[in-house]
Amino acid sequence: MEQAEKPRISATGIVRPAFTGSAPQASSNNGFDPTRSQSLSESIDNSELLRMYRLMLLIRRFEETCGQHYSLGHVRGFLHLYVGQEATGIGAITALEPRDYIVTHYRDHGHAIARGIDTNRIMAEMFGKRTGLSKGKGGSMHIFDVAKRFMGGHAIVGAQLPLAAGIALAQQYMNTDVVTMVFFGDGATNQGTFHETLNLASVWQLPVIFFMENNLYGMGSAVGRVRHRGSDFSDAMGAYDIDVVSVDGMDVLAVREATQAAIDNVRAHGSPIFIEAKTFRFVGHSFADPGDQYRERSEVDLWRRRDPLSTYPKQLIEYGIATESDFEKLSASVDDEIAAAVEFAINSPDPDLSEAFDDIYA
Amino acid sequence: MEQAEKPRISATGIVRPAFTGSAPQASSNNGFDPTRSQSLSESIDNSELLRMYRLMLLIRRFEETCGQHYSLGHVRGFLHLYVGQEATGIGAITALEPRDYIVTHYRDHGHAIARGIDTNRIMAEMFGKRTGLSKGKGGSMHIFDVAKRFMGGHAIVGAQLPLAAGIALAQQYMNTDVVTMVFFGDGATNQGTFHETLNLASVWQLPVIFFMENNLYGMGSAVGRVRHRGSDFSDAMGAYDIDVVSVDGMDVLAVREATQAAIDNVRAHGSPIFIEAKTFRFVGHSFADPGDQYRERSEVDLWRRRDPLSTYPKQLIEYGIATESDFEKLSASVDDEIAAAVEFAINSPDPDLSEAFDDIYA
Amino acid sequence: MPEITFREAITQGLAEAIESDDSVFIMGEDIGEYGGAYSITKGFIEKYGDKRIKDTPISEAAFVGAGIGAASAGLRPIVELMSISFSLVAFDQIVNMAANIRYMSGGQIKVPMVIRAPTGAGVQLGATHSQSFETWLSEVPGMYCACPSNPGDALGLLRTAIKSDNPVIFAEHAHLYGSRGEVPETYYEIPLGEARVERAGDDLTLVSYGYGVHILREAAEAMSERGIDCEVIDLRSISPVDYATVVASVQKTGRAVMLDTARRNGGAMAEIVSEVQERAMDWLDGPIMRVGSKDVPWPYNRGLEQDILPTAADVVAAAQKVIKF
Amino acid sequence: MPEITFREAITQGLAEAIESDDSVFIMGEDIGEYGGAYSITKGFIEKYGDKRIKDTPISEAAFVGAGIGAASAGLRPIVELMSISFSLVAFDQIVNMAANIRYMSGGQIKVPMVIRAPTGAGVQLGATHSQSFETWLSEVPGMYCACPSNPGDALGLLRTAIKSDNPVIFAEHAHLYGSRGEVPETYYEIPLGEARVERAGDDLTLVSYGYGVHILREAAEAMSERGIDCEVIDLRSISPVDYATVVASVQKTGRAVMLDTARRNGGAMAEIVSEVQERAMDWLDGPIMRVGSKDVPWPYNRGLEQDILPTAADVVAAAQKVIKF
Ligand SMILES: Cc1ncc(C[n+]2csc(CCOP(=O)(O)OP(=O)(O)O)c2C)c(N)n1
Ligand SMILES: Cc1ncc(C[n+]2csc(CCOP(=O)(O)OP(=O)(O)O)c2C)c(N)n1
Ligand SMILES: [Mg+2]
Ligand SMILES: [Mg+2]
Repeated sequence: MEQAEKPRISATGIVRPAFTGSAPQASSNNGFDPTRSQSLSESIDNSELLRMYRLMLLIRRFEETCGQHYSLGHVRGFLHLYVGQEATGIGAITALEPRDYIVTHYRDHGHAIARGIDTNRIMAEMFGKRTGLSKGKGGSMHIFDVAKRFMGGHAIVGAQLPLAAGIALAQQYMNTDVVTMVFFGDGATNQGTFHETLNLASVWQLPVIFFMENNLYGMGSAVGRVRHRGSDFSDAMGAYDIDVVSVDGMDVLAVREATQAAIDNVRAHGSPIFIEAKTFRFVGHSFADPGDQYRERSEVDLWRRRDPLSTYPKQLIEYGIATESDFEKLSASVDDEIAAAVEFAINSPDPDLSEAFDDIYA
Repeated sequence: MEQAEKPRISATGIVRPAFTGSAPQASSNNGFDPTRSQSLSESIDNSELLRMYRLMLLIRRFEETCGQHYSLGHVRGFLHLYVGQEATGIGAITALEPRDYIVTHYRDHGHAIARGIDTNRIMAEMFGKRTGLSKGKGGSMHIFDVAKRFMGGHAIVGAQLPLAAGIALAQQYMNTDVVTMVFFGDGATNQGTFHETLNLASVWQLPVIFFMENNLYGMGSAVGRVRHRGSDFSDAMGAYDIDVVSVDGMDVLAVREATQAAIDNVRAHGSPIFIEAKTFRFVGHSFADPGDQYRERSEVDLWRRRDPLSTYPKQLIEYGIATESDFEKLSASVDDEIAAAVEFAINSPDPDLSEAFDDIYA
Repeated sequence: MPEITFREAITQGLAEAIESDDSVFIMGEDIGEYGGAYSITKGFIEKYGDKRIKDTPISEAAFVGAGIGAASAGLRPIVELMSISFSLVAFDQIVNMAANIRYMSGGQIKVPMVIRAPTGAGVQLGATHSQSFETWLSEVPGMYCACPSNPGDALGLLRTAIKSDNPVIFAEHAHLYGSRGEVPETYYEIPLGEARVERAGDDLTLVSYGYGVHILREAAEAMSERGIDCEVIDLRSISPVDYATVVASVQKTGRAVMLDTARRNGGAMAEIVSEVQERAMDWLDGPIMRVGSKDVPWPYNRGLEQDILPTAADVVAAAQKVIKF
Repeated sequence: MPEITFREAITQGLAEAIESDDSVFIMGEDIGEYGGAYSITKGFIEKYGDKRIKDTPISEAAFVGAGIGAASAGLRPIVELMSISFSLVAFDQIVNMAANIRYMSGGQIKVPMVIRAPTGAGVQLGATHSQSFETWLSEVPGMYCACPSNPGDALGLLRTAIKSDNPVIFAEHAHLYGSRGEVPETYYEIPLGEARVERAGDDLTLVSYGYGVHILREAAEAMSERGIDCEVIDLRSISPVDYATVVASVQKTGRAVMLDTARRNGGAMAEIVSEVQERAMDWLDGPIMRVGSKDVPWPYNRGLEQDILPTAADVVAAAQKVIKF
């Protein structure tokens, strides 16, 4: 059978043992692996390692800023923050080529920033301004930048999965080596579209990476309450004969390397891969949710101790890749970029009322 | 973990190795197992063994008769015949208690007859008569007999699965030991409701048996063309931690024993089980389909050679449970029953036009 | 009479049912530990336990279908959809199963199930999250659809819906949850299909349901200042529709404006206007005007969304087309 | 002009598209090896290969969604649903995704996709398999909906639909597949939103689409024998609706009967009647009458089903209410 020959991603060896279980292991080394060679990563050069950190910080500050402006009433609707999950999005998306496609759900700012989309235009969209990526019509849950092959931003749980399969189908049809990566959460695995899409991707052997950000909760529902196997997805792909890669979503390098291997594999063989990154959102599901009634403070604290924004810079220093003063400069430049984005958004005009009637038909 | 304690159905030992692969093994003994004791079955007495045969024959003749009356225009709409799958339905349904529930799809006459539903009223429904089970409003695809806990007959692929989960939920809620058995085909496993329902049944540990009649084709689609693993469902329940029982659907006793073990297990432990019976429809998908353009004549012939209506009676004779003359009597009584059913249907009145407006609201 | 909020009225109706009938249970996404996306069932799981209050996976098709199954087996499920916008992923179960199964079984099965869902636009949730699919569901035979406009009606209609042996879509406009109103202390029910004359008048008939009734009240006041005496009819349910009340009013006034907060194109009023013009043409002094949200997907931007939504001014403008003032 | 069947017209339109545009492909259940449930694509997979002709699993939500994705990535998928009744399991993808994604992206994405599906009742398929959901889909902004009544229109509209950069629902009444009609040999297209006057007349306007047009023609003949000169309008698409043509006709005749083969309650004509009475009230000599299937689920029994379906006699009877003859 065809898939017998297909090299197993799990056999590529570079995927470190997955971080499993709902709470971090005490033993967790936060990605710092002394057995490694002197360089923090064989495959990623220092400037890229630093760029990844800057993007993580950019997401964190962007999200915090959105929260502030939500309270001020500048940002409205549903606002789902990515705080805590930065290592996952950055590790996954920085491994993609510009020609690759990304599809995601409503918790999408982090992915958009990781893709290098103009923060001014993302922020302007948050503010509902005409200069926003969707001219103010999409909002927080619908970030699109087709020029960057960032195909949204979708608010119905699981609805983005068939879309991604179709984009991958188009690549197969046009015989490109383009990879499509689709993000979704643990809760989305409850939806019928999850199963239908995985079946379609496997039977048609579509070049798509199913990237699950398992932050252990779907809104207020712990994954163990909506799934008999809880957060163990190791057997979840049995029906589809799709490889499962499980990775520590708080370890940006682990995510980057696991994703890179998966991307290479999909590009070479065209068949789908399922990646599960265990991560955690430090904040509520959306800005409306304090996020404390359905999970223990202690659990949140445990995860906060593995905040990639404190663990990763430590690594960078340990390996002599950056100094405190580098970080200060970085931090300042990020603050400047966010401040500029907010100013851009605030100074941008609202769409003209007539524009409500545009962009309905091509 | 709870399911660790739960005895595995596969560990009950009485489930014989599954018959796998899309074509019958040459070695297949058609259920005749010399290593068995003198009696054909330890658990089933001879009168029941004979009753099972009569029901199989009743289904076969009923279906053939429906076909004839379809050609005559007495039976209309879509007509999906059960010819070839009799051993599966009889083996599965005769193992149930009267208090147990059955839910099925549009290929439902066989299941209804196996349940012991009045053939007069089934046939009258086929003819669309007022005396039919659904007063002529349901037709072939919608056989219901609530008194017999036979809850339909559903025509949207996969739509019956959530219904069955809900009936099982009600049993759990009311604390009964009632088992709900839901039938569906290999093609139905492509639907989102299949996944959603299995997830729901597993996380809520509902007392339901998911009975897949894998006849290797969904309409014109070979299971291998719509599912990467083809007709191998052994890993299909990994995501749900539900036991898979695979059984030779052409061997009525194998089906009966495997199902009995599953029923006992579900009744005792309340958790769901997935049974896959490999079987084959000798005829087209529906009466509109000659059934020959998408499968080789040779494949059909191979399966016809395992026709339970020729293999099972052989066993009954080998074990001295019945004689040729018994079969002649049986055959005559079945013919009489079918003839009576047709006569009942023909002589029954059509519903009054005013009845179209009844049974919409309770 | 005590004043309570619309939210409290729904909560009370649910609590009553749980406490008075063992066969009633509630299921939906995050209605338990989370307390409900709109806090309708806050504290329920602690009080009534997880047998009666079931948190579900994000599987609308499966748990709506499970509700149908449980109902057909003798229970009385109340299913909460986090938003009626999400009903689409369960549309086959609602439209093809819940509404048809009784008919297909020749009356053997009944489905005493309520599907509750917040509905409506106006809080910048965008195109997929601001829909009002109760207008479609109200057209399906075999189901009913209630759309209360105030706490008193919400409680009375919810009691009826839960006691009904038929599937009932219970659409709660999200704008109303915080609104207050008087609720009788003595037990009462409000039958489905019985409109309420919110305000009597002789010059012009205004018809709506749910949140739309509040817009009509405002419009009626504005017009009364200009000497136009409006009759405001609150349908309370859009399936069945109380045509007797609407037609009688139109025969009296000779003029009507009908309002959907949903999209005007394909809103519930399309059917009602067509029906009423057919039944009351001889009494009409002008066309029956329809007002509703403009025919575009829901935009995020506040200004655009507000401009899409119908207002009292839109109702007055429509009225002006059939009656000079 | 050569006479071909409706089925042959659809087949021709699909074959043309496959042959002339590499970005066009067709996917659906059993359209390949099986040749299509209604044999529309018989022989296609042998001729065009399984890259252009894709058999899908029974996963309507996934392959409709995949069509949206493929379209947004530059292809022009034609998706076949075995029946529009099955669209419900994909309703979220069709309504929330296909129709909204362009708007939500501020115009960055276009979805050049056609969803073809047989529609309509009348062959005893029962409650779940006899539906006409194009009436709902026609109300969704961001999509179009074509409903041809004859081979010539089917081919012209299908060409337009496939070339459109927007999602188009292409509803084919199953009764029509075998019907014959003339089809011009020279290439032509028929724009969406352009009604066709099937027959000119001065006394009464009759409006329908799809199979309904054949019922109207029969009714018009019956009435002409009684001296009533009917104008029969074939909408050809119910989104967009050609109101100019309909309103002009009603202004001329002063009377109208509008027909859905779908259920009258909530049929496409509810919206159209409401709109036309508003635009043309001053010209109306009586109510606009609606005819459609009766408001019950679809029964299996032939007698009941036939009684539910609208007939030419029903149209004549409705006409008689607005015009004495
Ligand atoms: C079909 C549907 N049902 C329910 C919702 C409401 N909802 C939005 S996000 C969400 C939780 C999703 O959780 P998960 O997939 O784990 O993603 P996360 O938010 O944790 O990133 C729910 C229930 C929805 N948007 N769509
Ligand atoms: C949602 C939906 N899609 C398509 C169909 C048309 N259809 C009816 S039966 C069938 C094949 C089902 O195959 P399977 O589940 O294997 O059952 P079998 O007919 O082989 O017993 C199809 C495609 C349908 N009824 N519902
Ligand atoms: Mg989650
Ligand atoms: Mg099958």
